Amino acid sequence: MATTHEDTLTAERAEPAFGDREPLVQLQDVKAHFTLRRGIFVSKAVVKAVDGITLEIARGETVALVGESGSGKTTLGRISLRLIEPTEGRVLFDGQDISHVPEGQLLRFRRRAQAVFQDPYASLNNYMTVAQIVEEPLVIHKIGNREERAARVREALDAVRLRPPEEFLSRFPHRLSGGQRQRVAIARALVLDPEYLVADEPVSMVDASSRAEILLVLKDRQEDAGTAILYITHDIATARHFAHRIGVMYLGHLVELGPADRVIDNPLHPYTRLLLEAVPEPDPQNRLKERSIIPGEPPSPANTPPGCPFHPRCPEFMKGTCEAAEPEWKEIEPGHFVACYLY
Amino acid sequence: MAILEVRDLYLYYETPRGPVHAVDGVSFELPEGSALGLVGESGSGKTSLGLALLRLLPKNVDTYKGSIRLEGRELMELSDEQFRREIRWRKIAMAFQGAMNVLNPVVKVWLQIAEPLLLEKTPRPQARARVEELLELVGLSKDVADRYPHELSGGMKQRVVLAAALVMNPKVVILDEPTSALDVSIQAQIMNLLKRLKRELGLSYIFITHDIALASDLCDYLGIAYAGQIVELGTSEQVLLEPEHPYTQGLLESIPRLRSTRLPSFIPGAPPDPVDLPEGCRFRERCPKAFERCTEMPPLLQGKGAGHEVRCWLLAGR
Amino acid sequence: MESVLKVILSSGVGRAGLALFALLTGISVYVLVSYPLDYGSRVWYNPAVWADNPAVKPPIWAKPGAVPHSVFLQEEPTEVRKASTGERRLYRFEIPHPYEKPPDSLSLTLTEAVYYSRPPLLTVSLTRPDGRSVRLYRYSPPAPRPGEEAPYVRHRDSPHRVDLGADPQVRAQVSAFLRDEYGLRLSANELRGRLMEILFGEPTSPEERGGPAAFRPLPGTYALEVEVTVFDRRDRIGALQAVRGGETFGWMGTDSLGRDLAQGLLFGFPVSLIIGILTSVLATLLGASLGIMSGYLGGRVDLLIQRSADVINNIPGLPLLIFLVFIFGSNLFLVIIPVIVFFSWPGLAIIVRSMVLQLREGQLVEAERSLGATRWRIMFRHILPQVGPYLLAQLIFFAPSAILSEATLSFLGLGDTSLPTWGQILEGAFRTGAVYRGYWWWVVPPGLLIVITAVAFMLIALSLEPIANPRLRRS
Amino acid sequence: MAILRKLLLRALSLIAVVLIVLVLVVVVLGATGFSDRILSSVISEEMRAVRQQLAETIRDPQELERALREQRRELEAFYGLDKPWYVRLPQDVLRVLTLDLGEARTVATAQGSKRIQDIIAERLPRTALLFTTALVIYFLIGVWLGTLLATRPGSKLDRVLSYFAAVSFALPSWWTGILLILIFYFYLGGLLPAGGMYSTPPPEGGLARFLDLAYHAILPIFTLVLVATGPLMYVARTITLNVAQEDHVTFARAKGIPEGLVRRRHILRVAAPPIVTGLILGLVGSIAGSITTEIVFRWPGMGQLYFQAVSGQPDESLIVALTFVYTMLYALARFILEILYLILDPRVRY
Repeated sequence: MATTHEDTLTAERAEPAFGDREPLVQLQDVKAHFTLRRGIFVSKAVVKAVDGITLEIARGETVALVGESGSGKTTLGRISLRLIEPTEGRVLFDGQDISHVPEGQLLRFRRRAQAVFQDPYASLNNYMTVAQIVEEPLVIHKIGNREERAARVREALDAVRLRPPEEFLSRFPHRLSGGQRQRVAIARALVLDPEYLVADEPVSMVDASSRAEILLVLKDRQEDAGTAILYITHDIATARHFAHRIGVMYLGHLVELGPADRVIDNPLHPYTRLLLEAVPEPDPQNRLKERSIIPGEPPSPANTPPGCPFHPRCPEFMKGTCEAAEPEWKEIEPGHFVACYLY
Repeated sequence: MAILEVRDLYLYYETPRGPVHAVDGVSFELPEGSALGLVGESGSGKTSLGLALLRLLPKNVDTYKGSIRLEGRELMELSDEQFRREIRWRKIAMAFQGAMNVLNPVVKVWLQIAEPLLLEKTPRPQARARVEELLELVGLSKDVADRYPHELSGGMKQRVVLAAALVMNPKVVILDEPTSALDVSIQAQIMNLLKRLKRELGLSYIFITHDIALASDLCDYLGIAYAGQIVELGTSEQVLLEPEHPYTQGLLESIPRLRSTRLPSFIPGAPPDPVDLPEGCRFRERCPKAFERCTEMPPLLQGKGAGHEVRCWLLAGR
Repeated sequence: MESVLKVILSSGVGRAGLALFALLTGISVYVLVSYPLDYGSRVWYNPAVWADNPAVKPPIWAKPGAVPHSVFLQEEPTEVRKASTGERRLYRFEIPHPYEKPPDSLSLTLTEAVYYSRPPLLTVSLTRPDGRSVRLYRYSPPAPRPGEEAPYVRHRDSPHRVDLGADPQVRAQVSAFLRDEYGLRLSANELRGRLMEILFGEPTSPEERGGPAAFRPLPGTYALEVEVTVFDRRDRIGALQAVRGGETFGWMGTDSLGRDLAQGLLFGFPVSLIIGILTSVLATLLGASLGIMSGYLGGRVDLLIQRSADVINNIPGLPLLIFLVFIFGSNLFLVIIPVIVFFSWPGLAIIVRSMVLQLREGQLVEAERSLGATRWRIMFRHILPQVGPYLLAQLIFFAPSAILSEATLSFLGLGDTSLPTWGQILEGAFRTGAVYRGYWWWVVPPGLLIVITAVAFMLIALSLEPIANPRLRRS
Repeated sequence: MAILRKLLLRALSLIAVVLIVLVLVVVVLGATGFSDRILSSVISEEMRAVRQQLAETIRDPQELERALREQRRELEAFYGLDKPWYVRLPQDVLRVLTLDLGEARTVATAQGSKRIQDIIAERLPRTALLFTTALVIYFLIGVWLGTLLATRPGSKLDRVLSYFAAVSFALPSWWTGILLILIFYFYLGGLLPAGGMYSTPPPEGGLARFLDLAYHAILPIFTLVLVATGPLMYVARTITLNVAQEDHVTFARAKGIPEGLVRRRHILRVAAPPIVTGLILGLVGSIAGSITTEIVFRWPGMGQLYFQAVSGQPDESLIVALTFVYTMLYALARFILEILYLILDPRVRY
């Protein structure tokens, strides 16, 4: 499993500095199980959306979570924001356990951690102007007077490249394009100067030609203000360019975690490899060959297989091993972990 | 030999705010057995183009004109009834976008696939056998035939839609975003299937998508659509490797590459309001290379040689 | 809310509804300003007020050329003559009667007589166009009671009314008149029901005298004269009023009690609107707040609200409505409206809950939660505006149902009898068999007004369809 | 199996509703003292008869009074008036549930039976006749018109019928009935009868009798249809219009399916379940309409009986029994429609 192509830029960016830094967000063996009631006479089904994940995010670091629908990446992001209370495990923010604090006492945390969601058509209140939307966090946290808030709103809009801000202040969301809306949502999240930001599929509903603009806004922010970002995406290619580390999720489990370039260039888990293979790139040669694919469809999280969750679809399946018990979490190269019996 | 030839196709919708130029003078040729990708982002009119080819016009149509020739036969001269009887599904079929809502929720899968066959008085057992054959062809088990759509996953529904498109052995299949609601792993499965069908059945495809990378996975030719018009047309090699139109260039540069460390870039601004299009070139407001002429006159699609056509004033000088 | 108005105005249905609604509101405001609030008990249900009106007569516009209903009022005598003991005061009513038929009735009403020694004496006679004069009636107010002190006040609160077309005294006098003037011998009993025909006509021809008497109309100006003999100059007569009963009455006709239907119908406007608006506002408030609570708070609150809603939603409304109003009485504000509200909220609560459930899982709520917004802020600043237009559409949709429910109860005789409503007018019509006798003016207008009022709301509600049913917006 | 469980649950919840309504009615009657007042007036009435009877046999006035007091106590015990209403409640509810509905005081069947069961057995078919005939007619017309309109939204016919729908919704059935009587009975010289079920005397012979019944049923049924068609039509139109915009309809058209089949299989078939839901929601209105229509046309069914029980001399047993029967009827009708819904929509069968 030696890397084939090395690249100076890659080496520089893969500097394993983040493991040593002080973690801002610590997820410790968190689980989120939901009970699904199917009917009065039927037993309850347990959906294991997140099933024992440990992850740390340092200040100024971007961690990408990639995986397909049902992998639990969104749930994990929500747990880290305490929008969902974990069933088991702890969530530490700046050293403080926030996993079971009542909602009323979370206000200080809410000010320091923010989120951007997938659907810019659903996450903005259509009955408010852009100015009102971006100002709202300041109002909720009682920051500044009217003029100060207006100034900060203008600043935030400028930072997300809605320029000139004056042109956007009094518009309603329905008069904006998807990319512009999403930048309003980011401005709303950034106006509080958060230390931690969860960006949940922030570009999947935005036109391809505008995606990079949004991701660059986030990247600038992370570099300038040292914001820690959890970037949740199904698009592994963007993860490479905008994250320092990538975690690959499958059915509520973290199956691989490592520096972005290492995960892309030296994928360890069979799932990661197949996922990378499935990503199309604009190349006229593509049409001449077939892709290697992951057979079948992912099982429902209400019905996870025993052992390694990927074993029923895995081309490297080893009978008697993979389905027997969950594989251990191993560090294969510095900072690069995998849960697989191949190693 | 072009199986499908489209010349100056127009489709305008009437809206309270004014006409929408959804398809605005589109021309292309589709050689037999090949795949043409029509790539466009929101508001480019790519979905309307698919509907225009099958004459599935909404009630608020304002203008619908142009020429569509299938195997040399002018389709625009056919009456609605003739078009329905002879062309739809028999010659041109379409696998629709958003397989979630495309299937009738209260009719069993097999009947939805077999419907056009049964209309031609094919005996039921024979139609049933054909459905099972098609289901296997698209990689589904036979017992899917007796299920209702809500019992299937998204990927399975997309396969059913594909099987339905093939039931009458059409010459041309229009694929309208056939994978946009699916995960990449399922998307890869479907793309492989499409390639196989093309090879084995000699199908011709028009592949409508917003994802230029995905289009390259299947298409021999690519047309890039912007605001109702095709701005660049050529072979996949020409368009992907030597893009001439600034929009195509920008679009390609905005795709993040897995195997390269170059950061993707972006095209500033947003597509124009389809009711209120700018004068001159429709892309000029977002174009980094726009000059005076672009505001004055709309550029025409001009050949650059070897079938590569570009709608840009930059090329006029050469 | 601006956009809601825009939606209403964008369709013909909506504009028609809004125009109708404005008209109804205008009329209601006029009625509320110009009618006493206790109109129902003081006027509508007080038979004395309507005593002079003809019963079940169509409106004047329905029968052109018919004898109209005319009221002649005199408070001061036309002429005063001194007499040895007191005065003779003459009240003269000129009654133009150019019609080829007699009036329906003729009545005289004395309001308030005050005397100091002996009761005054009233003598009533009719002078006809042919110069003949008929003595009709004599009357003295009741004498002083033992121990009563002067001045003696009579008929202040209960006026003395005499129906000159039916009074036995008049019959006797007319019988004498026919004998003296025409030599016709008709007993007082034979004159029963024919007095108007005789007083306002003349016998057909001299040849027929002796045979069964027939009379032909005598058009011209009649004069009804009342001579009041007082025995003390201080004696006073409040007012004398003569009424010639017509074949038609007012703009909307009368009912079997002689009530002016125009008044009752007018009073029905504000009552209907108030019922419609009050009920729908209450039902919407209840349904919306329970729905939002149920959806957003979840848990036991949700279970309780949804179970109750389900039960009430599964009850056939009208039988229970009849039952409850029957048991608890028919007070409009204390029983009828609350009961209608009680049956109206569940549907809304169920729908609002499902909308809120969807919104609660939506990204806006999630975003607001992560910003630290309180539940209160999320429910009212972010969820309410999104269900707001739908609530407004429902609010308008509830109103016609409420109006119809109240009308139905009234029609079944369970209406609030302190306020006249259109339903109650119809109830009276149906109970007295007006339908089978073709009294259309009593039956058609109240129903039509109910329908028009309900339609005004319905049209507005229909025009709000794109809001209430967002899937239509795609077209 | 899943479908059976769903139906069972639905049935259980409807039974619960019937029970709750029954208890509610009995509680309201008891707690307001209504029940006691009615019972004591019943006893007083019976006591008058008893007094006359006893007066003939017992001569001694003191003896008579004692015997009367004794009788009264017995009667009070018999009717349960010696106990407070909430003690009687479970018994009352149970009695009604076992369909022992008691006796009516003022109403009787043609044969003279005063048992409420017999009375309802006599009246129910008459109500059912009106109600179901009207239901079938307005369902057919409403759905037909509504789906027809959905094919041409915005047309002149569509606009005219939108207004008709609004008016139809706003028409009280009783006033509509009155208008029809005015027109067809009064102005058209008795073209159609003003009320009742049969002419007096009713014609002999099965067919003549049936025709006479049909002749009398025309106006009430027409009334119910007129009032209910508009709203249903509008609901059907809206739903069909929504379905017609769905992607699967375009898909069907793309397949070259002729328009008629697209309409039947891909629009109407899909619109059918929600239209049934609309019908369920309209059921309450239909029941209300049938009550007032019976009153207006003096149709001797359940609605008129209910009106008699409430107005004039109130009859507690009759009120309780009829409320109970109406609730049951409604629950039953609703249940039947819900079965229909389940049959029509494969999505909820699981």
